[in-house]
Amino acid sequence: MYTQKVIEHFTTPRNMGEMEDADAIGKVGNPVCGDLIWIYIKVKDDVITDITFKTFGCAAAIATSSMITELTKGKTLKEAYQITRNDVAENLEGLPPIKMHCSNLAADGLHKAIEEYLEKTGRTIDDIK
Amino acid sequence: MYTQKVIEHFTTPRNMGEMEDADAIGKVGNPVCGDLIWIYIKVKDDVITDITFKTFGCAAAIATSSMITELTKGKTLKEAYQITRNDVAENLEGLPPIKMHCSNLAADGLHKAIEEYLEKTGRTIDDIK
Amino acid sequence: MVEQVNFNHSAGVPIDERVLQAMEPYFRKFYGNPSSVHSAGQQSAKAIENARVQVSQLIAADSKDRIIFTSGATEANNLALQGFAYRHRRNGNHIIISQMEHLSIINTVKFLSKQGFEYNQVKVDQYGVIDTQALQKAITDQTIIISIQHGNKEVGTIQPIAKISKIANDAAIPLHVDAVASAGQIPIDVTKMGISMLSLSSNDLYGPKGVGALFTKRGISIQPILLGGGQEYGIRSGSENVAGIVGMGAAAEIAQQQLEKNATHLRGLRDNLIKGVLNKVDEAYLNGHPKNRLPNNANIRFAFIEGESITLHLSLHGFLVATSSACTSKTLAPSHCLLSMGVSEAEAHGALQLTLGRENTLNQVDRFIEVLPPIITKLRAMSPLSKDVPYDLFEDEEHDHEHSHEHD
Amino acid sequence: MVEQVNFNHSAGVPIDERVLQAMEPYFRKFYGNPSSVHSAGQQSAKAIENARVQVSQLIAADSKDRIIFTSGATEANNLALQGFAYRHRRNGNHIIISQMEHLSIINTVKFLSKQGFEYNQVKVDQYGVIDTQALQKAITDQTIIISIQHGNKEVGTIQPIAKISKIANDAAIPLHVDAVASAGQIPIDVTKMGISMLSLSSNDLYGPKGVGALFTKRGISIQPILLGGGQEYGIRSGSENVAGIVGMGAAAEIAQQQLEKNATHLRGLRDNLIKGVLNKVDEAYLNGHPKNRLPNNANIRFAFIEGESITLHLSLHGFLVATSSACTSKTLAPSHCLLSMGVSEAEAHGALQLTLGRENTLNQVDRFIEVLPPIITKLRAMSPLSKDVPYDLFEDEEHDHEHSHEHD
Ligand SMILES: Cc1ncc(COP(=O)(O)O)c(C=O)c1O
Ligand SMILES: Cc1ncc(COP(=O)(O)O)c(C=O)c1O
Repeated sequence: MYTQKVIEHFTTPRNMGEMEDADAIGKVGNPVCGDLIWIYIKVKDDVITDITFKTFGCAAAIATSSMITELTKGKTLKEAYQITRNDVAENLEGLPPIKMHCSNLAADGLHKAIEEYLEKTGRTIDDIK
Repeated sequence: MYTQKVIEHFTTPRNMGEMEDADAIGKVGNPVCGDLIWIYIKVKDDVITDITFKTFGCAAAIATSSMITELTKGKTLKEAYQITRNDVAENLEGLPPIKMHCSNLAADGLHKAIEEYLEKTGRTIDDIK
Repeated sequence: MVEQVNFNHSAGVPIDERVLQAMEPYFRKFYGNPSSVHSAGQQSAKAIENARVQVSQLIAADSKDRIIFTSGATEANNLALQGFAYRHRRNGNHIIISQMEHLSIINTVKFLSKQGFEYNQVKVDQYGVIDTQALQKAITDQTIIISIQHGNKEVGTIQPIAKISKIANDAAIPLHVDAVASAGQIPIDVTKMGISMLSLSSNDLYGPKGVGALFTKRGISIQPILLGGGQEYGIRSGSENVAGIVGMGAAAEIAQQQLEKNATHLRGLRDNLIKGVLNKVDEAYLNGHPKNRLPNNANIRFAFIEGESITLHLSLHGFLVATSSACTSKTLAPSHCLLSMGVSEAEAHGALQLTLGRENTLNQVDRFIEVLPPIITKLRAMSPLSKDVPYDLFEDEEHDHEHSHEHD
Repeated sequence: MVEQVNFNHSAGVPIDERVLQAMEPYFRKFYGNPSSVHSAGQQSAKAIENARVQVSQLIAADSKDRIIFTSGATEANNLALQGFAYRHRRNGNHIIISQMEHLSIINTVKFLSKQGFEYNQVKVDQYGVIDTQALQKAITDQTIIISIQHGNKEVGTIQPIAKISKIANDAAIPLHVDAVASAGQIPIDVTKMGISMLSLSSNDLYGPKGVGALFTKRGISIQPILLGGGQEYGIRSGSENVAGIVGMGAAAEIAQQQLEKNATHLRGLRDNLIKGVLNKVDEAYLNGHPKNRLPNNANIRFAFIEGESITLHLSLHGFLVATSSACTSKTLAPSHCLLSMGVSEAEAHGALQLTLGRENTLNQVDRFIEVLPPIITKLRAMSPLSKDVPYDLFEDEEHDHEHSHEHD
């Protein structure tokens, strides 16, 4: 049911782990629903220089977390904020329909991390858009 | 479903055919119900000297007709009147449960022929019992 | 031993070897539950979807329509009628069927009539063809569904579905068609024919027994009969009979591919059989429509004799055939189809139902035509009935046969 | 490729080769309709009666009782409850089941509750064992039937049927038992156990899918769901799935003969499996009853991680297992059994459901115990949850995950 790409990101996830000195953390999901994604970002000059994740969830949740970190690293906040759910799913060469909500969650986590970072620096997303 | 004995009487029925000079005919059944049995008897000194049948009906109806003629020939009217449905079925080594009514019919035909004969001679079955 | 020849395909069809081969991996290897995420389960799920496509193609269904797999045609018919009636009760309580329907339709509407529904059984003519005017008249503002069979397995008559569907569609009433006997025999196009629901049986397509399907057109909603895990679009719960469904799919595909070839072969046999028997035997009559009949069906009535005794003689010559005689049925009741067509109860007893299959040959038909006439002659010699002593002599007589049975 | 090891027998069981061999003649040769008079039909009829005997022996039924063959366990459960409820409506409208029942029971009583019936779902303890006092209290003068499962396929718990049956019998209420998961695993004696109806599934006995049976004790009358030709004592119409029924019979006979041997083998594997995993993995908990559990079932819950990701890793090592995680179900709803046992929704996501089969070996279990711990470690390293960040931190949070889904 999963593409080869999903399996690969699931078994050898990129950028996995806590980031001790993160500039912001985007926490989304709820274990009650079976998915919890934490996205840690490190930002310099509005560029995401480092990004990691920790995820409780199914294979799709883990693979989308891994993929979003890969898509994001080195991007400006603005660019990163434009990454959509579809970008994640497409780069994984598709997700089963019933798992599409998992790709939402990873993108939401990234967006939340960015918002949190902006808030810390007294801005909103419109300031950099 | 039928015993070898039933098949044998069905394929080579004994005493089959009309009897032109019958002393009495017992007609039972109804084509609407799928069975019609005519039993012809010839009687001398209250002994059934000859008996034949004609039957419209299923294999069981034909085999029981044949069997009852065999059981009856040479018997006195009294003896013949005592032949039961069970005698017919037993001598055929059994009938499928759903076909038991067919053995009723052949015995009924014989009894009716005897009654008819007695009536012609002004008696009832009690007179010879 | 004599060669066994099956002219009784209405009582069961041998499975096609190719179908059995298609099924085998699903017994041994891919036995996983289609709902599970594992490869074995996924393989089962794929196989079921493939079978859905194969079945839809046989009846030219659209990919938006549904094929709901069931345990057989009886369940498909029950699901169609109970499922539709309960779901649409608010719109009316009246159901129309015909006199020719299978018991799985008739007894289902009888059952529904105890739950507040009403039904009409539209009458048929001497060939078993529905009286479309009577159908038209039977429609009320309470009518929610019309169910008419396509072909009749017993007497072979094919109904004018196009006409019937026009009447139904003009009245905006969905039409359910029981195509158990016709599918694979004659072309079916649910879209062109304007059919909303259609029942199929796997075994009649040379697939395994215990599988059937209900087609429902997009937009037709029905209520489930069997509740549970929500399989089959939530309309038919129960772990899927994967091997069986795969078998039905494979059978449908073969049936579709070979439809013209098989129909031509069967029509040839059937016409030879009918002509041969009617030529050689007096007082023999074809039941059902002379032209609009299923390619594999010949139903012939022999006056003055009873069907079971004919079939038993035939079986001793290796021919397996059925009779419409009540004597072979569990209830000892005569065929309701023949009675509806105006055949008397007495005459109905003498009807042979010959249903041919792909594997039958002209040689077998020729041999049958040789073997049958002496059997008829022998049984007629045994029968008290004849042209001079016809059935109707007895019409008013007391049924003492039944009496003696009761006193037993 | 790695050896494929099936520890997921709850999602489908491979058919026993001997069963398949017993079935084969009924596909190819004896495909006749059991109601027909011909030898092929008669052979089918005999084979079905033989299967009835084989199935009755597995559950020690009396020859006066009935075994009604159905299309599976779901149909058997539906027939038991719908059939009994409708037939005995005059006596009351109340049905008692438990929280642990399969969806084919729960959804059937929910359906019946829309037709004027009412039901209670008796609660269970932390091991999934029915609260018999609550059962006793649930009985009203309207209660017409009690339906409790014997064994639970998901968590393995076996119910105290003797106690339950005493309560039912004292109140003169018939007891239906869903024995789908327990039959062939542990002994069943319907007579001694005081059971009035009992559901069985063929596949769970290593027979074909698409077949099941409902046992009804002499004197228990139910109404048919599927109407038609009157097969199966008039209670379940439809041409018989002869090969399937023969297969179920053969499977029942083998299951009965090998019951003790298989159960001992499976208990050995199961106990090794449970002990091995619980020894090697921290924060792992057995779901279901520690002692009164099905010989083939181990259900283990791993804290802080989600089940589907465990099963996927395992499958890459060749092990097929299931999870109670909602993420693998069609509805994305968590297991109602675990919730009833007091496991939280969050914890339920981490449950593995390991169901063993006859063909599994100790070697496979040993390998599993080697393979699993590193997977758990790896996934826990990935999870934001831990002893320091437990589930309940999140209990009150807004479910923004679902929100974002809705706005999509
Ligand atoms: C027209 C028709 N519909 C439905 C059925 C019921 O099929 P089954 O007994 O396989 O469920 C039959 C059986 O012969 C039939 O002829
Ligand atoms: C206890 C129980 N009853 C009934 C069923 C329904 O069985 P089926 O889906 O084969 O109809 C299941 C299925 O797993 C079950 O576990």
